[in-house]
Order: sequence, then structure tokens, then C-alpha cells
Amino acid sequence: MLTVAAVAAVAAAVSSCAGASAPKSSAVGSSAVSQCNASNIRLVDSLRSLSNPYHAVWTSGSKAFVKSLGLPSSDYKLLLNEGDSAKQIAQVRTLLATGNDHCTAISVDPNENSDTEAIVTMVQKAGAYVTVYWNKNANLWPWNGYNHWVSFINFDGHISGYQIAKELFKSMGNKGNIVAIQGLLDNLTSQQRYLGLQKALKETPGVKMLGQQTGNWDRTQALTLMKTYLAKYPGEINGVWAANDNMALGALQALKGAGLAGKVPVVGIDAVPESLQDIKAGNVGYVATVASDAYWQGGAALQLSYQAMMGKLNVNTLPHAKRAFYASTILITKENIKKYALAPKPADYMNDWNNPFNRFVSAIAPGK
Amino acid sequence: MAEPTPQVPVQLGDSAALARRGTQQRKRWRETALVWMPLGVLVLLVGIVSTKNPSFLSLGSIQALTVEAAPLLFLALGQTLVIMIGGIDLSVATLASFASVLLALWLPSLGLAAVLAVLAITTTAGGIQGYVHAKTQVPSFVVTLSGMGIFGSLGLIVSGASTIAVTAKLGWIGWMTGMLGPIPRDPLVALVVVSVIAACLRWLPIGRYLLAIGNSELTALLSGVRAARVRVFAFAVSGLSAGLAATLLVSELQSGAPSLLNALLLPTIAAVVVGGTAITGGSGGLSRTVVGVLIISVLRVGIPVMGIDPSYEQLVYGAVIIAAVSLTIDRSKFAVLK
Amino acid sequence: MTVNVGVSAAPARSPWQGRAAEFARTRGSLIALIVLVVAFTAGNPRFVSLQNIHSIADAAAIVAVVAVGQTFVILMGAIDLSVEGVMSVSGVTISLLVANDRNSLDLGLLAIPVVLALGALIGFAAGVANTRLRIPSFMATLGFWAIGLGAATVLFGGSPPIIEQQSFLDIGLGHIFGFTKISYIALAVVLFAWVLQRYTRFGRYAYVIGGDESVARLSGINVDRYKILIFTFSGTMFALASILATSELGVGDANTGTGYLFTAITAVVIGGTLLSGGRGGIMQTLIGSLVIAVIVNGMILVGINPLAQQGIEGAIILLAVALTGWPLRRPLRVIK
Amino acid sequence: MSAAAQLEQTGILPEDAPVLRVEGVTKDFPGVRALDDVTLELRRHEVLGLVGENGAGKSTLLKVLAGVTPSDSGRIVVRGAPATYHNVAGAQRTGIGMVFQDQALIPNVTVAENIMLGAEGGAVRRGLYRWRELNRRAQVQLDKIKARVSPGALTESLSFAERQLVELAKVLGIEERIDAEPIVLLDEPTTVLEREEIETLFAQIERLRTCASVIFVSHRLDEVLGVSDRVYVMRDGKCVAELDPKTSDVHELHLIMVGRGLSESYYQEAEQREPEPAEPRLSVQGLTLPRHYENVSFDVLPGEVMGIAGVQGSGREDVCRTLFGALAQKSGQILLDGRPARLASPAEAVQAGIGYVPADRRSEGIIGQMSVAENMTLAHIWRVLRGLVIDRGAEDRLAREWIDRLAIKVPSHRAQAGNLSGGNQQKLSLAKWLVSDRLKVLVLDHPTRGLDVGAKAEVYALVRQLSDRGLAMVLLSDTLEETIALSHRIIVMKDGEIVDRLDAPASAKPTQVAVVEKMV
Repeated sequence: MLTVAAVAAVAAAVSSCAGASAPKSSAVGSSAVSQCNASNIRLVDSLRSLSNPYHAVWTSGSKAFVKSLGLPSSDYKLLLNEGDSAKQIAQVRTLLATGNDHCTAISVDPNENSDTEAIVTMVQKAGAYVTVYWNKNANLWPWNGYNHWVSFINFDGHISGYQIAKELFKSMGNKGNIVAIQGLLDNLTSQQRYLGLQKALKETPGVKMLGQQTGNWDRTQALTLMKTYLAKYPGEINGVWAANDNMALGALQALKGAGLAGKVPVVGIDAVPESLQDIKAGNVGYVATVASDAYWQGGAALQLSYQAMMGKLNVNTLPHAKRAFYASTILITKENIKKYALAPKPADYMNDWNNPFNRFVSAIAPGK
Repeated sequence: MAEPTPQVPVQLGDSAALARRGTQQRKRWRETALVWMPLGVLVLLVGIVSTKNPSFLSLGSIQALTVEAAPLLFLALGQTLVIMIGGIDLSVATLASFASVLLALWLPSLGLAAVLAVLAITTTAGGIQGYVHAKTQVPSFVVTLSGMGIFGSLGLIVSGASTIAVTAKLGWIGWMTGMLGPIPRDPLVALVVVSVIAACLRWLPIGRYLLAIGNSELTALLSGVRAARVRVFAFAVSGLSAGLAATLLVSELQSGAPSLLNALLLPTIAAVVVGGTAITGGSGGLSRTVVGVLIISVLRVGIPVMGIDPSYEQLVYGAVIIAAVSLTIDRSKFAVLK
Repeated sequence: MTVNVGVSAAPARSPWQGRAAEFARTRGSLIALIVLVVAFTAGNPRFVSLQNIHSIADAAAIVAVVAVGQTFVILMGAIDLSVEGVMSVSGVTISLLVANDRNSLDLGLLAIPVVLALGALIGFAAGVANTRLRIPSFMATLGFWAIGLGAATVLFGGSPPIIEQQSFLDIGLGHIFGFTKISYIALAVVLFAWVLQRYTRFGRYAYVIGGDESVARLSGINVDRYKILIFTFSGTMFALASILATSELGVGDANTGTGYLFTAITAVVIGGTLLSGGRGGIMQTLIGSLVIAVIVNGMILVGINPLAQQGIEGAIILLAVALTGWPLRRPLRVIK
Repeated sequence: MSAAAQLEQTGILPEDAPVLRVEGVTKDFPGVRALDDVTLELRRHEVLGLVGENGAGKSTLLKVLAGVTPSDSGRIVVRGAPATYHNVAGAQRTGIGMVFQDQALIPNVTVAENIMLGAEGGAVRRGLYRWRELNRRAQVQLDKIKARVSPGALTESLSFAERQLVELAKVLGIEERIDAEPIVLLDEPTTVLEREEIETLFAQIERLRTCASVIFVSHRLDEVLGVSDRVYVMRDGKCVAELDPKTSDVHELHLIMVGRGLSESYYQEAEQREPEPAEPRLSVQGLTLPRHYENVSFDVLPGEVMGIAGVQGSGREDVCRTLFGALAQKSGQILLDGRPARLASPAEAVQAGIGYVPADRRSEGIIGQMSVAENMTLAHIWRVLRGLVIDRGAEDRLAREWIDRLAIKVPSHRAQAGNLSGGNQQKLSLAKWLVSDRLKVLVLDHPTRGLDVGAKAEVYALVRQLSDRGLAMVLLSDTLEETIALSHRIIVMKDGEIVDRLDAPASAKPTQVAVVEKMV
């Protein structure tokens, strides 16, 4: 059962998690209930593109969830912005202008921090409901006048970055040199993950970081970067820390090319199928990754917005802790790989979808 | 088109006169067709989208469309001038992102001064590119390509590679967004600015010079036109429009980020060309660009609401662009087509 | 983006000026390359270590292949923006055709010619759009950029097909004297392209069309045919580049092409090929590709702040192009 | 139809049968009927002269014959068989080649490639160029016209005249290419050639007579009469007369061409008034630009026309470019009305009151896409500014005024300049300067190049008026005759230096011989 894994993974969170387990859906019914039915309900994802595995898995999760509600697949709408903020906002705006907004539940992965405020404001005006992942401006909070913005869910980059770093160091015997490959430099998550790495480095005096550069989340760039690292520090690199799996896999290719695969351990984040396979195989030195569990994300956010829309969840009475929180991530290593190597089955997720707060880890409080 | 002078037909004989009238009518028809073609394409697209999803014609939806079009229109405004003289500005979107960062950083402390400062900076930045391009005789493509990199880096460094939220004094730019009765403000602001520039091109010598340089720079030079200055002007306006686009977006998003508008570069160029301005320069104008921007905007927000499988959107976009351009461009404008 | 020099008004350049200009245009990039190498070596001696030279070669290889295709297009005064589209769709396609974890087609290395044909087809289509529909190459290829990306997304279907064809992966991973096979293939491509440029109508007519298209028509040359051929060739080169990149990545990535468009064009321009067409050539493009690879690699080796890197790259490029073009400057010279 | 078929045809053709017959060919362009039911024939081994004013349809006819532009109706019969080609390549296969007026050469490839362009034939084996063979074949063509040009040279490095010769060599290539005798169309091949080059050309035409048939178009009527066996005169797109050169002369020819006689005072020499001695308008002192010209000094009085004679490379073009700021001088100075003028750019030259009428008006004189009025005010927009704003009304008035004063034939002042005939375009590129009352000096760079007699006469008249208006003019001309006739004084340049100065008062014009011997 996933929740258990989550608990095991993030020991620190146990108490809070237990304390915050599924809310009794006894909130006052809203006017929306009656008028919303299969014909006019819209469950909407606004994501970057289908050309990256992460969002692809996300959508499959969303689709499975919609199905689980017994709604026709035509009720599910997917908006792709191809990394264009203006486009993402425009798409949401048009969406709200072309349908019954009181029966529209939205889940957004904002392209930039900046997009969030514009989107939630529009949604608030239109009377739809939205749940937001990953990105928002530090000073923007759902409880500041947005009772149609159900929750902001993030995954603590500090923790993930820290966890994989620790695993990496462990596999290196806590000594030696590493190189780091960062994500987009102007991306908050990427920065958090890097801070996590630095925390781990402080704790582990034996390990030294030779260099850190950006691979812009991109596999090819990471590949070239790793080659350059290998040339810059021949024979000195004992480990590779990458801010996501995509880049970790790119670096791994470079190591393969240099005949170092398996000798130099690699870690990443996101748990894309490929890295899971590598961890499972265990022969190429892929030590660990972290799952924010895109499949779950797809369903969970829609669920929150949907419940609010149907009046099953009263946003106004929801405690701040539940309107902006870090959800649990799962550290995946050789030990627990078996469970995650295979494709996700909706059945495993129903519980965590029906009780979206199951994966609550900690509140994101202002000034934190 | 001109009516024939009295003496010419006499000289040519009746048959010729007839022939002329025929050919002239054909030519006139072609020209009118070309003027209205972009508009036709726009109507066609809207028609197709709204048959798939009638609510696309709802007031709200149309408002949404025009709001989306506003920043694009600003960027396309500068791009149009540059393309009119046969150049291209690849830096305009990145410059706008950079501007958004500066504005977000300065607005709280400086207020209006921040807005003016940012506009001044982007205008200068554009002008400098034009100057370098004119003086070093390096193609605008290369100059602005490097500009793209430079402004990108500046944006990252100045912002410390993060989004800057505007905490105070938003009022100075806030008025640009929101509604004025049923009409959204953003497109209004954009339209006003565009009309002003358009008026300048129509009534001031600079407009002549732009076209002259686009058509035959050598003749312009030999007629004493200071081409370098005109270049600087075109790129400066491009910079200014980048600044304005940034201002608009910051006022809408209440924050700026080092890659906020980067993705708008290609849509901008596409808009200008779809509008019917020849990529080789020497023709076209802002009115055409306005239509072009609307076409592109319809594609950007229209395709998703048509209920096409999202994974096919890019395919459709590309195909429609080609189709649209093949209808709207005036092929008589380029002697040889590259 | 066109250059024309007035027949009577533009002052005739005196011979030595001409030679200086010619020298700068053809050798300038080489000088820039040398200067950069010296500078970076000063910054970090490791720069000239054999291993680093290998990684520079690999980095330059794929760019060079793309740039070779782009060179002929630019020589005739056009431009091909479809690079990233073609590369992306080719990357996904090849990974689906060789042995992979998604399907059981497994054409083996036979997949390579198939994908090359795909690239050729897209190039051909772009060429037709350019010559028959009479759409400027800039816009036509812009459209095919999107189309390529779209097709890639559709084929990609959510997760990257993992390649299990060892013989194919070996292209990217196998080494000969330290250099990956990619480098050798790229070199072969460059040499082949040089022969095309010097000894075939395909190459010579690229210059002719770039020199004066209407005259070419007057001389009874089937210009459109050669234009289409050249776009077809560039498409094929982009596909090849994508195949190499994919063999290196080991998976079909729907973003294989990301970043290659501007990099390749920059390589061509730095080499001294004029965007206006008619001037330049393959060998210069090769040097241009090396310059880019050296800049990117060198900045990392001397440890320049990641935030500043793209800016510095841009500045260096502008500087290089401006300096190599300096002697070409003339009053009344028209550059767009 | 195939070359082989034509061979049969040629085989059975009687000696005097026409190799080319044009039957009722008609061609319409937007706004004008360029060819109106033209019928003519070209006999074997003859040189056929074709004359007529600009816009009479000569060039159009040649273009139709060369497969550049299709005709609307009528047919062309080559060696007794109706021609089916509809492009240049086809025409060449049929044996028809043309030397184009505006040069048809690729600047950035070698001379050899240009000569063999599109007909590399055996020089390309299995798709691969054999450069030595290509150059050899090109050399053969160049030798025919004794052109001292290396096949390996880059075309753009050649002088304009040299390029013209390469052009001719390119066409002569047809001889070898097809198995029938070629038909060579020469569209004003002599316009830019220097004296001795013209001689070689005519020698070449003589040679061609023995192995080909030639249609020769030129505005220099004496040339045409000298070289042709028969002469067709065209007017308003029709063939209006066929003459025998031996029995007709320039005057008769001109009479038929323009419908009016060639006035005795063709150059209006009677109109030439000697300028009163005065402070020189333009004074050039010790102008030097290494490798271009050395220590050039001369004065031009108000109302004076200063002709500069010299062969290609004499440096006279460069001097003019310097005067107009298109080329910077190293040392020396230029005075306007006694005050030193800084002319670092054309813009500054215009500011200072210097105008420049370029030889290549299409690409340097006018902007085809813009209206006549816009072209006129381009250089002096301030003439029609009210404050900062263009006063369209004023612009229209100004344009109309000058259209009338120069008798420019144009449907309307808002018509596109590109649609005007050559002569009218030239008038326009003059008007561009005349609209300014601040104009002091006018540089005329081959002002009558490619114009027909009628248009030329008008330009000459104009020049006289301008000198009456007190303008100082510097004149470069294609023909010595023109230079001598128009100028008050002439300086002769050679190898970048002034070698002689001659006075040319209306009463006592120097002979061409006197000038030529100094030039070469």
C-alpha cells in the first residue's frame, strides 16, 4: 500500500501524516451539486507537453481517475502549453470562457511561478475550482481570497535532493568526488533540490563536489556536459548527482561511452520508467531516484477540485495546512524497487485518490 | 492603380487600350484580394473553430482571445518594422523577458520611474543592436541571435535565476489590464500604441525611408537617406515594443521571470508573415500584422477547444501555418523567392 | 537578409582589399578557433588533453552534420528552420524501428536508411512548399518544424522507447582511437559534402542559385529542381544527425533536436558563409562547428558561471563574425 | 521539337529560306501592348538590325524569341518548323541564344562556370565536374572573341566590359552545342563597351555571319547601319518598316523610329551658353585616393558642364563617387561655393547640395515599388513637410509640376515607378534632384545609357536648361561624341591622373580623335 511506503520513506512525516489523514467529506453542499452532471462537467489538466514521460504518466493517471468517477472520457480536457506561459494562461482563459465554469475542475502544473496568480485569479472569477502543483510566487497563498483555489501541492525538493545525495554518498562509501547537474536555473524546484544536495554535502565531509553546471532538464545537454566533466576531471569523479532522471540518464550514457557505467554511481529524481529499470537491473550504477508519483498527481488534484466543485469539500473551512502542503515523495532504491518497477495500476491508487490528503507530509507555511 | 492618361491610348491604338483595361482590372482584383486575404483566413479559422465549439464565439471567449493577442501584438509591432527593412529580430522575446525582470525588481521602489527606465533600457538595447548591425555590417540575424543569448544571461543574473513577484506600486502598470466595460484593456492599450506607430509611419518621413530601404536600400542611400539611422530606429522600436510587452505581462502576472516571454519569438515572426508582410522586406504594414497576430492567437487558443487529441495539436498548427501563409503572402513582392 | 552590391555606385575594391576580405571571410573562423583554443588552454591546461579533445570532437560532430545540411540551403540564399522538427521525429522513429522495448519491428540497422528516407521526405515536402506553393523557405520550414515536433509527440506516446539494438547503440558508444564512431561518420559526411560542393552540379548550382537565381533560370537551369534537391538533402542530414544523437542517447527522445537549429546556423555563419547566399562552404562550416563546441566546452572547463554562459557565447559569436567580416565592410554595402 | 528533327529540316531548306520567321506575335503586359502582331524573318547568314525607341518592343521581341517570356499569340517558325519551346533551355536547344542587356552572369562563380552554365556537357562526367576540361572549353569560347579573360577568374572580379565579353562568349557556345547553325540575339551589346572592345565585337559579328544568323539591337543607329544587312524599325510594338542600310541613313532611320526628324541640333549645341566667369560652384583640389586616382584638381563654374573622358579604370568613376560621398578621399579637398564641404557619405553630399544620377537607374536611381511622387520627394522630403508631417497635397502638386516640366509619360503621379519606360525612369531619377532648389552640383553618371534617341534628345535638352539654371554638372558618358557635345570643358583622365584639359565651346568643339589619343 503506497501510503505505507510513503510513511516508511519519510519517517519525519509520520505523525503529521497520521494526524492529517482523510477528511470526513461532511462539508456543506454547494449550489453546484445539482446542476453538474456528466454532460456539463469538465475535468481539466493544464500541463507542458506530452513529449516528456513525466506529464505523459500524469495524464494517464488523470484519465484513470476520471474513469473511476464513472464519467465519460470526453469530460476530461487536456491543455498543453509547450512551455509557453502566455499560451498556458490564454488557454485557461479561453477554457473558462467556453463552458459551464461551475462544473469545471482544474489541475495545473504552471509553466512558471508567474503563471499561477493569473490562473487562480481567473478561476476565482469564473467560479471553477483549481488545484496547483509545483510553482507559485512565494507570497501567494490560496487562503488570501481564493476560495476556488483548493490547494497548492508541492514536493519538497530539499528532501528529494537530500535523499538521493545520501544514497549516492552511501554507495560511494561516503568519500570521494561528485559532480552535480542542475535543472533549469530559474526553476524553484531545481534550486530546492540543489540546496538538498548541499545540505547532504555539509553532513558528509568525506565527499567533495568538483563542479556544478546546468543541464536544463535536458538529456542531450546532460550527456555533453558529463563528457566535458569526464575530460575536466579524468579519473577523479566517483559519483554523479542529477536534478532529474532525464539528465541522470544522459550522464549515464556518457559514462557508458567512457566505459565507466557501473563504476560511477548515478542518482536522479522523478522515477521515470527507464531509471526504474536501471535501478532494478542494478548493473549500470543507477543508485536511486525519487517518485513524486505523477500518476497519483494526475488523479489527486482533479479529485480535490472535483470534490470542492461538487460541494463534498468546503474550501472555506479547510485548514491552511491542507491548502498549501508538501506531499510525500518516495525514495526508490534497490531495496524497494520491486514495488515500483511495473506500470501503475489504478486499483493501487483509489484510496490515495479518494483521500487526497493521505500523502500530506508537511504544511507549506508563509516565510518557510 | 492609376487611370490611363489621355495621350497613351491614342499612341497604342484601341485594341491595346482594351487589352490594358483587361489586364489592369485583373491586377486590381489581385491586389484587392491580397489586401483582404489575411482577414479572410482569420474569418475562416474562427468559423472552423466555432463550428467545432460554438461557445468560441461567446463574448468571454472573444475577450480571452484579444487579451492573449495583446502581448503578441506588441512584440509583432517591433518585428514588423524590422522585417519591413528586410532584417529580423530574434532577440525581441528574450529582451522582453529581461525587461519583465527589471520591471518587477524596480517597480516597488521606483514606481512610474521604473516603467520609464525599463522602456528606455529596452529601447536603447534594441537601438544598440541596430547600430552594431549597421556599423559592423553583420546580418541582423546574427546580431540579434547573440542579443538573444546576452539578454537571456542578463535576465538570469539580475533575477538571481528566479521569479520576481511585484509586491507594491502595481498601480503604475495595473491599469493596463482588467476590463473597460465589456472590452479588455490589454488589447486596447496595444491597439492604441500600434495606431500611434502606424500613424507615424503613414505621416512622417521615417515610414517612407523604411519602405525605401526595404525595397532598394542602394537607391535610398544614393538619395541621401541615412539608412544606418533608419535601421537603428527600426530596432529601437522593436526594443520599445519588447519593453511594452513586458510591462503588459508583468501587470497581468504581477511578477517577472527571466524566461517569461521567450516562447513568443516564433509566434511573433509567424504573425508578421501570416499578416502578409514579405519576409524579404519592402512591403506590408502594421494593419496586416494586427490581423496576423489574431490568426496566430486563434491557432494558439482555438485548437485546444476544438477537441482535437492534444498530441496532434503541433501537427495541426504547423500545417495550418503553411496553408495560411500560402494564402496570405503577396508573391509579386519578391523578385526571386528564397 | 539579402546582400546586393551596386554595380556602378559601390566602389570597386582594390585587389589587396579584395584579398584581405577574402582571407578574413575564409580564414577568419580558423583564426578565431585558434585564438579560442589558446585562451581556454591558458585558462585550464586540461583543455587540450586528449580526452577533452575527444569530447569536443563528439560535441562538434552532430552539430557539423546538421550544419552541413544547412550550409547548402544557406548557400543558395534560403534557410531551413525545420531542423528540430525533423530531428525529433527521426529520433523517435529510429528508436521504434530498431530493436526496442516498445514494439517488435526490429528492422535492425535497416532502420537507418528508412529514417534517412523519412528526413529526405520532409525536406522534399519543404522544398515543394517553397518552390511550388511559393512560400518563403523561412516560413515553409517553420511550418515543418512544428509538424515534425507534432509527429514526434504522437509517435513518442508518453515514454521514450528504449533501444536494445546493441549494434545501433555501438555507433554512439563504440570508440576508435578514443573518438566515437559518430565523429568519424561526421567527418565522412563533411568530406562527402565537400565533394558535392566542389565537383557536382548539386553543389555548384547551390552557389549559382545563391549568386543570382534569375540568371540561373535564364541560363536554362531547372532551379526549382535543384532547390527541392537541396532541401531534400538537408532534411536527410538532419535525420542522420538525429540518428547519431539517438544512438548516443540510447532512447527515442521527442526533444532530440532541441537547440540544434540555432547552434547549426551559428556554426555555418561563424564559418563565414553569408546568410545572403553564394559565399562560403563546407570546410568553413566544419570549422564553425568546432568553434561552437570549443566555446561551450571551454566555458565549462574554465568554470564560467552557468548563468553567464549563454551571454558570453553570444558575445563571442558576435565578436567573431564582426571581426571576420570587418574587411568586407564597404560604404553602400547592403546587409539585411 | 528535337534537335535531330531540326537537322532534317535544315537539310532540306533552300539556301535563301529564312532560318527564323516570326508570324503575328502579340504580347500584352499589364497596361501596355508590348508586341502588336509582329511579323519578320531572319535569313540565313545575315545580320538583321532591329531599331526603335525604348518601349517600341525590341527587347520584348528578343525575350520572346529567347524563350524568356511566352508570347500571347502568333507563332515562331525555326528552320521551317514551328518552335515549341517555352523556356530559355528549350530555345537554346533549338539553337537560339541571347546576350542580355542587363548582364546575365553569376558573380560568385568562375568565368568558365558562367560560360558553360547549364551546358556543362562533357565537362561533367558521371555527375562529377572535370575542371580542366571545363576551363578548356570555356577558353575556346573566349578565344573566339579574343577576350583576355582567364576562365578560372572569379566573375565578380572582372570589369563591366569584361563581363559583357564573357556574356558574348557564353552565347557563342551554342555553336558547338547544337548540330544546326545558331541564331544569336544581341540586345545592345555595345552599350558599355569601350572603343576597341566594340571593334572586336564587330569583327566577331562578321565572323558569325559565315556560320550563324544574328539579330542585332542597338540605340547607336550608325552602328546598326554599319553592321546589318537589313534593318527592321519597330514602333509601339509594331514592325513599321524594313530598310536597306546601304540606301538609308541615320536621319531617315530616326524619322521612322520616332515619327519626327532628327533635328540638326541633336545635342542642342546652339543652346550651349558659355558661363560668365564667376566663383566656381565646385572646386576640387588635389583629390587623391591611392590605387584609385592621384591629385585630381578642377573647377566647375555655375552653369558649366564638365565632361570627364577616360577608359575603364581611368579613375573617373571613382572621382565621381568621391564627389558624392560614396567613396572617401585620402587627401585633398572639395569646395562648394568656396566653402570646404565634408562629403563622408551620400547623405552629407545631398545636404551639401550635390545630386547623383546613377548609370544603373533600376537598382540605384528609382525605387520600383514606390510611386512616382514618393520617388521624387525621396531625396528632399523637406520640400513637402509641414512641420514634421508629410503634406500629401503639396507632394502631389510638386510631383504633377515636375511630371509636366519634364514631360514624363506616366498614367498618374501615384503610379508605381517600376512600370515606367527606361527614358521616363531616367527623367524621374533626374527630377528627384531637380525638385530641390538648394541643388548646386549634379553628377551625371552615364545619363543616357540604354536610352533611345528620342529620350536622349530630351535628356540633352534638360542638361542645357539646367546649366541655364546655374547648376554645375560633372558628366561621365558612354560615347565621346556625347561628352564633347554636351560639355563646356573636358578633362581627360588616364590611370587615375588628369592628362589633359580641353575647352569645348559650342563654336569650337574638339574632335573625338583629339580626345581619344590622350585617353589611350
